Amino acid sequence: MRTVQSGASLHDATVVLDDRVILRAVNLDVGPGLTLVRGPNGSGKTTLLRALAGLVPLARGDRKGSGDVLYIGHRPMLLRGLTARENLEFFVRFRGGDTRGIDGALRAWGVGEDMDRPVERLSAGERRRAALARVETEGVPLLLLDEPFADLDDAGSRRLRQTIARARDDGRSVVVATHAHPELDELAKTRLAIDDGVVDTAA
Amino acid sequence: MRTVQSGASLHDATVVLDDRVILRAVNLDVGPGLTLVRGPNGSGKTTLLRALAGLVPLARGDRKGSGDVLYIGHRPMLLRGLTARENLEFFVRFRGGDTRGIDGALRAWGVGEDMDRPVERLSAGERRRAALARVETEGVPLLLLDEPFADLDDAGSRRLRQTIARARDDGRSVVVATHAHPELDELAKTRLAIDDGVVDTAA
Amino acid sequence: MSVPYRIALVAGRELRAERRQPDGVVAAVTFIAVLVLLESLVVGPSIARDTDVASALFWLALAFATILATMRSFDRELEDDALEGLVALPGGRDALFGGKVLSLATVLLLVAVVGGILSIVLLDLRIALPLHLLVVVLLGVLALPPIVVVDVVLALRLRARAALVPILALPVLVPQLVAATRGTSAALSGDAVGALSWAGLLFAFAVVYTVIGLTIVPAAIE
Amino acid sequence: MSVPYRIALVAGRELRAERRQPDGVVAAVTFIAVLVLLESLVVGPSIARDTDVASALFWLALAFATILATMRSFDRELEDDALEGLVALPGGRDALFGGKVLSLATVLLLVAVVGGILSIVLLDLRIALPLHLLVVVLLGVLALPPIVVVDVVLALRLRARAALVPILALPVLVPQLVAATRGTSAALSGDAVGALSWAGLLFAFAVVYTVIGLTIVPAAIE
Amino acid sequence: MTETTIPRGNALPRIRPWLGIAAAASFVVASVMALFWAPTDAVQGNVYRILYVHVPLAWLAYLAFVVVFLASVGWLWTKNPLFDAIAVSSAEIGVLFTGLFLVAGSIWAKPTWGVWWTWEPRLVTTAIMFVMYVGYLLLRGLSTDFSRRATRAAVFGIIAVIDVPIVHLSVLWANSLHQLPTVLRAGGSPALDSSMLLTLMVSLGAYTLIYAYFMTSRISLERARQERLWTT
Ligand code: HEM
Ligand SMILES: Nc1ncnc2c1ncn2[C@@H]1O[C@H](COP(=O)(O)OP(=O)(O)OP(=O)(O)O)[C@@H](O)[C@H]1O
Ligand SMILES: Nc1ncnc2c1ncn2[C@@H]1O[C@H](COP(=O)(O)OP(=O)(O)OP(=O)(O)O)[C@@H](O)[C@H]1O
Ligand SMILES: [Mg+2]
Ligand SMILES: [Mg+2]
Repeated sequence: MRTVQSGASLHDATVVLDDRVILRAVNLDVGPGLTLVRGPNGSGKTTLLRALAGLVPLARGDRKGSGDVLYIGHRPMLLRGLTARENLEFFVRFRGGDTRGIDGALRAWGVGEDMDRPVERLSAGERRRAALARVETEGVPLLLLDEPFADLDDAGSRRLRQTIARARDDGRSVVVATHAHPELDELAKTRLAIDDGVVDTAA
Repeated sequence: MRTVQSGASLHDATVVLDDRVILRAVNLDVGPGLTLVRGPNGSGKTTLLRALAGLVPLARGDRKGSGDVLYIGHRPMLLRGLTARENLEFFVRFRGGDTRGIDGALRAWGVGEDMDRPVERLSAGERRRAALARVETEGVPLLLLDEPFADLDDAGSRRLRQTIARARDDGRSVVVATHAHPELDELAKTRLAIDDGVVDTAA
Repeated sequence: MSVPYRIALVAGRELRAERRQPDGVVAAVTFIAVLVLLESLVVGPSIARDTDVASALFWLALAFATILATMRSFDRELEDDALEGLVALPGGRDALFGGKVLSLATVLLLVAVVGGILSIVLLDLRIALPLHLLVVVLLGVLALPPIVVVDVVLALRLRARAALVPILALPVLVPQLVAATRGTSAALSGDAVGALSWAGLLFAFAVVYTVIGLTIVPAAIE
Repeated sequence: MSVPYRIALVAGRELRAERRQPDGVVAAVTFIAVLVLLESLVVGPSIARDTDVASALFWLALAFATILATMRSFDRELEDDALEGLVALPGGRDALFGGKVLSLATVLLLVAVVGGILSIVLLDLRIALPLHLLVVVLLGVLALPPIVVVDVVLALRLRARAALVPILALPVLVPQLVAATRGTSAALSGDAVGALSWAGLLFAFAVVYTVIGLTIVPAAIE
Repeated sequence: MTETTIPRGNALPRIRPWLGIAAAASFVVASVMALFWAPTDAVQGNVYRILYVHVPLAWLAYLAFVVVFLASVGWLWTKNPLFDAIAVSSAEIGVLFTGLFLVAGSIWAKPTWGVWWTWEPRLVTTAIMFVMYVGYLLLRGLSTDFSRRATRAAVFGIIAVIDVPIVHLSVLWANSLHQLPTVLRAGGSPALDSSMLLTLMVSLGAYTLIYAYFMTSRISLERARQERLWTT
């Protein structure tokens, strides 16, 4: 059962928000490798990732998978008031990991000088970089990244592509929802097209 | 004095935040046409746009320009609790404009069905689209757009490029800071490269 | 567009958001209700019914409600940088203070009426001069928001802003609270001259702080 | 990693952010200080010094401080979706309630100590049973946060959440507030049996609501 | 205007030592007069001598806060950093003096009124004034960059000054324990023995010099800090 160990799956998953159906009977099995989610604005990409992470209640159907997920959404999910380093330390400790790699990861992501400033005083891209450094500090088998290229400059985008490729090569499951970077398609094992809550696995 | 009427300029502008120098002695004159701001994360693009909008106090130097600015930052700047339509109505009324175009603009930007839902319940891209509809509803001579392509799908990006091109052709001054869309360079009259707070006009 | 029109627009926007998420109003009313309930439950109705004690508690609760409502109003503005969108408008800076004060005064008037009726009913208070009471409450409600809005703007985006606002605002509010309490107490107990002279003082406070706010806040926002 | 360790981590994260932005603590302390100042200024020190009145005001201020601090703590979590980042962690859901209650109780204890000392000094209160007083205050402080955290979590995704929380929380808190006030008053005036029996009631409240919270909250978050 | 009397630039370091010497000398003279030369009070005995510390410090605290107000207006008007330097300096000294005269008054209160503290309008308003300017300094300390800090502080400096006349007039409210105006009376001459009055005036002069000396020192410190900021 390698797939379930490092992945997650949805069966007939239906999500309703505000009495509107946002995801319709989605059947999906996410395994090792890169799964790319494409779809227009408002089609349900974010909702799909949140469903995979177990963050949104399903009106019908169910979700399987270990709890070991790293989900980074549209927003960086770092607590304001804490520095970038403190935020990452919290996450690593919570997973029972080793905090020694944090400095290196933040420096590699280009926020070495800024890691001891409160995250609300970083620029949008710096904050995104600090959040993405979590991919390296928390060695989690399932990564869910929602529009992770937003606000990144070219160097940051390059680094993120490499990180995604490396995670894929390491046998981790990576799900990325993004409008950008068509060249990612080549790396992807699965490409999902989502439209109005309906997931098309054949894309 | 066409330039000043539909533009803004900075002279020797220096911005200090947290006792760190973020912009260094910037001299810049923004006139009609497209001005493109490029630079790595944390280089000061957002701060430059905010300085042009008069939103950040200058430690040295000064800013000239009419107050007639439309600035849309990294975040959509719509008040939560209100619907997209109500937000846009407020802005238009505040400028003494005509609110009849709002429905059409929102529909053209693809948020016709969602315009009567509170903005915090829209998807990231839908919110961005609602904010960008302001470019059409408020006929302002100076547009400052900070990473406006973030979260937009291909159709949205295309529409935004068209909107920028049209604004430029109408003789409006458009300043765009973005990492994306290298093809915008062709439309640009001026390309600014900014690094560590130093603006290079010769780029 | 004239400044008053813009102020009205800002106030309207605020009130609409407040109607959707009635943070300030309901919190304040509940607070007053529980205060009154607890007071009479614990200290016995005889002390709680004392006009001095009742009016002091009422105004204290209202002052705290003002601070709360103002802070929440600006919290909402900070989400998604909505405040910046408003300030970037031509004339936005000038309309901000007036709009916030106007909308807050409206909300507070509502809170004061509901809270006042609650206090009167629950504590079974006798009102000697209802009209004077109304004047005092109205002027007291107008005198509170200006200073609080100024202080919230001053503390905006600072690290300890929620801590700073009460520290800055409450000492400045004390004279007004004393005036409002004394005026209310006078109106309750039938001292017409006292009620009106305290009301006059409240009016002076309202005017002075509103003028200061209108002059200074536009410079303080950036 | 064990659940208690994770709860401690969540509490530590919270306390660190609170230390940077000491919203709850300072606001609550100022509130109590001004309350005491104003009370004695307006109603005269003799009434304000009444042990019943003094302890009622103290616990009211503390209850309000709890609600404020809890709401601000979750407000901070909602910015940039930090709460979602925490809940998405394995075991995050289970640690949330405990961590929040623990950090809030710590903060409130600080507030209670500072506010208590302030009240005692400023009002020149005489304490008949200092040890009993300490026990009552400690248990009172432990009894307040669980129910407030549960209410804030229940109201989290709802539209009128800021309005809902006081409505949900305050009525539930009234029995605890009465118990805390009576207990404090008893300790101040030398009624040892009264103080201890009220303290026992507070302990029961604390245990019951903590158990409810630990069971219910993980399911209520999603 | 107070601020124009503050010398700028290079004049400051040259005057400061002399100011320090004058302040120290006059403080010695005033202390000797207050402790030995001034007559013992008929009612209170020797404790009354606290007056020569309490009253001048109170008045100089008033002055300090009025200077904060004027400098705040100056900053908002001209955005000249000198005004901000004046404002911080005066506020810090004002808070110090307020703290001192509060303590002195409290020490005086114990033998005369039998308590350290009572709930009485002047005492309460003084405490409030103290808290307000501590808040002013907190606001400064928490602001992160120079011009925002200066502007925010200036706004509050303008608002807070309203408490000075309130403290001064507070004794006129009902049932005040505290001394009614004895020196600064509206119309009429001071109701004080002439040698006592002279001692008070000398003390006042001494504390004024101390205030001026503290001001010049603190301002030049602040200017140096500003310059370091500008050159980076
Ligand atoms: C902590 C306690 C006290 C505080 C906070 C306090 C505060 C003040 C203040 C603010 C002033 C300046 C008044 C003005 O000119 O506006 C003042 C003046 C004065 N105080 Fe006190 N005071 C305290 C205790 C006392 C005591 C115990 C006495 C003597 C019994 C006293 C006697 C005086 C006198 C004689 C003046 C000069 C009054 C005048 O000529 O205007 N004070 N005090
Ligand atoms: N509120 C603030 N307080 C202190 N420093 C800040 C603040 N906002 C930004 N900075 C710092 O100022 C610098 C420039 O930030 P700015 O947001 O202008 O960069 P940017 O070019 O827009 O970056 P990005 O591409 O990431 O959006 C960064 O080093 C950042 O850390
Ligand atoms: N909290 C919410 N309450 C109600 N409806 C919501 C909520 N969040 C999103 N929606 C709606 O659900 C639909 C899907 O939203 P979702 O955020 O999943 O889209 P998306 O594909 O991620 O879009 P984008 O490309 O803009 O990020 C949209 O129509 C949106 O309006
Ligand atoms: Mg999305
Ligand atoms: Mg930026």
